[in-house]
Amino acid sequence: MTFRVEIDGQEYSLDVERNGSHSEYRLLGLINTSGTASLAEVMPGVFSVLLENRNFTVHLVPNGDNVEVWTNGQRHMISIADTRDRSRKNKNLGPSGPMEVRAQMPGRVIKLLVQPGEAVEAGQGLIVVEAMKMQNEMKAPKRGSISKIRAVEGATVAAGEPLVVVE
Amino acid sequence: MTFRVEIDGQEYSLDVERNGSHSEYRLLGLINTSGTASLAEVMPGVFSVLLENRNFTVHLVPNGDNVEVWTNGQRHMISIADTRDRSRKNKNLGPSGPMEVRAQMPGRVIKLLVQPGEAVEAGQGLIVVEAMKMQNEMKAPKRGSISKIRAVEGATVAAGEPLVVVE
Amino acid sequence: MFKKVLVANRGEIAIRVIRALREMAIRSVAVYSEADRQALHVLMADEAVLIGPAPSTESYLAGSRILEATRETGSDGIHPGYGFLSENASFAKACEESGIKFIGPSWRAIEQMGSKTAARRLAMEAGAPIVPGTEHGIEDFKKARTAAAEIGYPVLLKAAAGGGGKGMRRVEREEQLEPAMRDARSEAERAFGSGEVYLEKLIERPRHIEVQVLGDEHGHLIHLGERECSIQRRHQKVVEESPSPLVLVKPELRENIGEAALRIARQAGYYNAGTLEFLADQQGNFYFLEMNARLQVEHPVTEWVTGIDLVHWQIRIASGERLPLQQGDIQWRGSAIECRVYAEDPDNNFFPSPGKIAQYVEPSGPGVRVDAGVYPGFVVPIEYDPLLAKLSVWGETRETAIHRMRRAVAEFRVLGIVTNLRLFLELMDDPRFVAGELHTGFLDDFMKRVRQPETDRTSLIASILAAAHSEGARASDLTSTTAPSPVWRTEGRRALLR
Amino acid sequence: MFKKVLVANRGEIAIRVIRALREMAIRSVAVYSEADRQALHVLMADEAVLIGPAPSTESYLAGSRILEATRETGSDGIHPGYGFLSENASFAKACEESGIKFIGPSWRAIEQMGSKTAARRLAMEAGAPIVPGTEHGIEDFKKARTAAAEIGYPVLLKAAAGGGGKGMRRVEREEQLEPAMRDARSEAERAFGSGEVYLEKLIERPRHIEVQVLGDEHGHLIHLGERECSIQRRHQKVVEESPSPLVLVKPELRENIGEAALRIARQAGYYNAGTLEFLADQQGNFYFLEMNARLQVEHPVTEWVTGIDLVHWQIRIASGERLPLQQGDIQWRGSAIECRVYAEDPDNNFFPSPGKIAQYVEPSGPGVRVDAGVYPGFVVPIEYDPLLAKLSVWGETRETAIHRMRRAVAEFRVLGIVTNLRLFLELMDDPRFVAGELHTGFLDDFMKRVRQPETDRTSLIASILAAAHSEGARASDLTSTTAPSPVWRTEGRRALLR
Repeated sequence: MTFRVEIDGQEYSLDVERNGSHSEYRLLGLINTSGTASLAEVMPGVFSVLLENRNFTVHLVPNGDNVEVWTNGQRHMISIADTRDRSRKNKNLGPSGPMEVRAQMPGRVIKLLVQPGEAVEAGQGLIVVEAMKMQNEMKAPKRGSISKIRAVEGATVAAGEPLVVVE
Repeated sequence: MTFRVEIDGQEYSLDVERNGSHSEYRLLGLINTSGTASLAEVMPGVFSVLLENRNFTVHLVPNGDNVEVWTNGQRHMISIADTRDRSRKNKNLGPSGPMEVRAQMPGRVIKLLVQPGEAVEAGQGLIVVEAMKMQNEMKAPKRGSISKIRAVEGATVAAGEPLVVVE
Repeated sequence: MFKKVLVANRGEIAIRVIRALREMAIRSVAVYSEADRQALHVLMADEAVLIGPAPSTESYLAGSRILEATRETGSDGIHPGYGFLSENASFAKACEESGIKFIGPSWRAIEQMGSKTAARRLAMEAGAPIVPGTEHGIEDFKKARTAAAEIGYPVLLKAAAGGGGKGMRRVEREEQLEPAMRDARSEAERAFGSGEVYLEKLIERPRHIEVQVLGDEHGHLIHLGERECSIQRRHQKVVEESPSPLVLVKPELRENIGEAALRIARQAGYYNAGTLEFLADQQGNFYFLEMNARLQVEHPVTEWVTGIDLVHWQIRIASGERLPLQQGDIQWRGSAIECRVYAEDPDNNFFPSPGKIAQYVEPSGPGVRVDAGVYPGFVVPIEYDPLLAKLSVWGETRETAIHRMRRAVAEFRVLGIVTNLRLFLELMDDPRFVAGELHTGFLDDFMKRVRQPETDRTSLIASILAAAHSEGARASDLTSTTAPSPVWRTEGRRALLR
Repeated sequence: MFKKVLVANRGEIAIRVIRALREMAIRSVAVYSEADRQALHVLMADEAVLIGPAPSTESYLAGSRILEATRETGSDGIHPGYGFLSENASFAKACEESGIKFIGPSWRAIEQMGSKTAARRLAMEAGAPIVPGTEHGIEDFKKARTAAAEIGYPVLLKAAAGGGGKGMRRVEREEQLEPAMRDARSEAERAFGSGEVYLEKLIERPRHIEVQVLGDEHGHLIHLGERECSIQRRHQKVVEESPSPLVLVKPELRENIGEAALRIARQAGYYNAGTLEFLADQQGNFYFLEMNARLQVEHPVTEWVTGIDLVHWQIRIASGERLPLQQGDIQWRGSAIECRVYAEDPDNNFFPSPGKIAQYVEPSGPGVRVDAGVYPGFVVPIEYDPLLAKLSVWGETRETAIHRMRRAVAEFRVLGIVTNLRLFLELMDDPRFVAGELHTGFLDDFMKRVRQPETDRTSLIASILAAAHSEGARASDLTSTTAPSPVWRTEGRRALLR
């Protein structure tokens, strides 16, 4: 079985042959290596991985299209796909086009500081989100005008949710 | 919604009207009562139940056709059904018919002490099951002959699994 | 003794109190807001009462609603925990007037300690050292200038009515005084509704050291030694320990600061558990700052080293018992450290990270204690404090405690939301932390100099394999695709991949 | 100090040792059988090596395979835990010969203590009291009769080569001696391959009290006080505590029994951690029984009260360090109790209950320690010991410790398999246990007199509602069936439903 893996922005190709609880693997990319591993899913989302004799417990938590992977207290973002859908990638909206301002943390919208159509300067406060007694004022990423406000005062938002579009 | 409930061998009829997180209930049986409860499933199989202000955490674990219910460190066996399938009940095989000898604990069959067709006395050892360094010799429940041996030496068995039939 | 006690709090401290009540065969009543129906303190109490909507002002701060719940459940006492109503003198007074015992100090002591200037005055009367400064708020700039010259620069301007760094300004030279005072007053006015500010000598690289006191309602008062809480971020404590590393090198400090704390607490007629906060300089001179008239978040480290259960004694004292322990009975053993596990992202400006806890495993084993307010599957609400759990450890020596903390942090798994746990791994490895060279600016300095540990090459491979295993199990219909075209960047092993 | 240590065990004790190694920055290597790929000790270690199939004889008892794994991983030490190879003198010797340090006593001391009669002889030479009896195994019935008359009836026949009650017979009168001896010899022969038996005075309602000793390899040896382990079932300890309740009423017992233990251990040239077991009568007379030349299951209660980490010291001593602690440095604080959580069904003849753990929540908070070998979702294998976890608590007094144990047991949830947890709830409520009136027959008596607590009516209603809620969610297509015909037995409330 072959996978295309992107971890922390680095792309790899992974070949795995499973043989009972043992897997033969071949990894190509920034790290080129091959070997034998023993893998077991000990709880849903929790994997025990033995590489030679070295022992790792790996936790997987789905996070949007990606998977958060925790090993040794470190977090990595992984996405895995087969070769056919490589096209699916986050397009970065350039500073010349419309820019979305997204929530940096989950919370509640406590104040909208702008109106649709209003002209704003780069760095101007647009919206205030509060969570756990901490307030976060989201600022305009560039000079322009407010083309869309998706947020509603009093509503809760998830981290990464688009709030305002500056055009 | 109406349920037919059997708990620890006692039968009840339960009427529940849910209203958000609150439920109006009416219980008929050995206990006749009605009231309001707040219920929430806080983890899969774990329920928080507030009866008036009294607080219970109830754990449900499926166990065959029934559900094991743990509350306050006590275990109850519950089965719940609607009125139509009351017929499904464990028929007790009388001492005159064939009797199954079932495993009293999960374990491994380490020795068969009888052969098919062999005549046995009540109390005679039939089969030895071992688990966690403890051996359990299963005995004949009555005088008769061995009509069937379902167990295989070296195989693991679950608690309650039929091992031998004495006829 | 009490029959039933209502716990007017939520999160880990409510659970701490419920556990103590259970250990004393007293029934416990939890209160909860609409956001907290599934909170752990509700699940653990014997009874639970809904007191209002999610905002604290309408639930955990709604004193009259809580008093009503107390009567409704027939409770004969209220434990306020920390925060919320714990230092609200009028609530404590309302309890007294309703014939319900408030488990804590008298409302008069709370009131007296509620004003920093009043507390400073009390300390002076008791002959305890305070940071040189003006006793009262100062309105007039000229008076401030005279006072500052007397104290000696650098000085600190502080708000009389509040804390948390609001209304605080550092003044290095006289010409900075007037604008700083204007700023501080207007900030204090906005934050606390009072623009009263006062002047204090600024102590360089100060240590935050506090003393736990415990007294009964019959006039007997002892101290349980100090805690050092210098590891702070934005005036929020993050790591606390006992003994203070400064006491380990200057053992006489414990008795001196303990005596000073007792003098102040006696002067206030204080009873039940309370904490006196001091600033200490690196030479071991210390100055009284303020008193917290309640149980402190970091009380477990004192419990570890003294073997005294503070919450049990709070309850026994409130029921009228005499405290049989004499000062000479208190013996300190080993070292304890506490880390506060917050739902906040150290990689993203410490933004809060509420949400659903997907996986949750607490550390255990020798010398480890967890006081948590969460469980696997719990959705941490956005409305309240980000404190998820307190992890405390004990060791025969400070060195062992540090190693044990490292071990325990590595075992602690909180996934689905982001926590500050990994920070503690790095902190326990920091040579300056290990050397005990603490001061209140330590954590800010540390955050600047700490680097994320390099990713271990093998651990990266393990991560990739686990993710592929999971993906393979999920999409096993995807079986054996053709080998991919070799378009991958194969730059070879780089230095960061050990 | 060691660089890497292989832990030749499984379950909670392997995890206990791995935690200590991590706290000392030593790499840990787990070994596992084919049945244990997903066991917790494998998940927690830095490295893990498969050593063989499920049966212990082919894995955890396969000394040569384990030595091979030690070489393969480059480990410089082996910690044997308890059980398995821990008291196998020839394995310890093989380690020495391979240049791998065995973390424990010398193989000579293990060998010497392996025979009960040799150990008794040693104790006599050291001038320590032993249960009056024959020093050597006796073959001849006439000699046995003379010896029994000298000792005085009732007497006990015991196997020289083993324990666990096998080959043991109580003899009340002379005429019972001959048949009892015949039975005992043949049972001992079958169980241990040796029919050697000896005679001992039978002590009525004896207490099992043992002493922890700790010594370095340079001749320095101290004791860490006693543990009482009288709560046993079929000679398996179930509950242990320190101090012994007998020491609480007779404080001089600790020093006397501790001194006796040290004399014996010194006579054997013993080093590292070890335990000397004694029988004590209700008056406080005590008699040496045998020595366990290893770490004891119940070591946590000693760690709680003395603050000494036994596993850390085992490792430091094995690395050649001198033990700096003097006898006078050891101070005892409060009371600790341990309960062994077994996968066995107290309602079904204590049959083992292996299988999948569906739900698992450990207790936590002040004064609670859990040493567990399992986790939620783990399938407890049928091949090994039923010990799932050890729950130990500490309190300022024995009373507090008992209350805390009750609280902690109630928090401990192990579902899907059956455990003996509820027994501890009942035991902690038992007036005789609370009074400390212990003896080795206590638990058998207790099981006869204890009654299952009555089912609380409200709790039954809550159970029914939760089950219906779950069923309703599952089968919501079943909606609103017609009301059932009133065929239910409505006998009204019965007394058992409070």
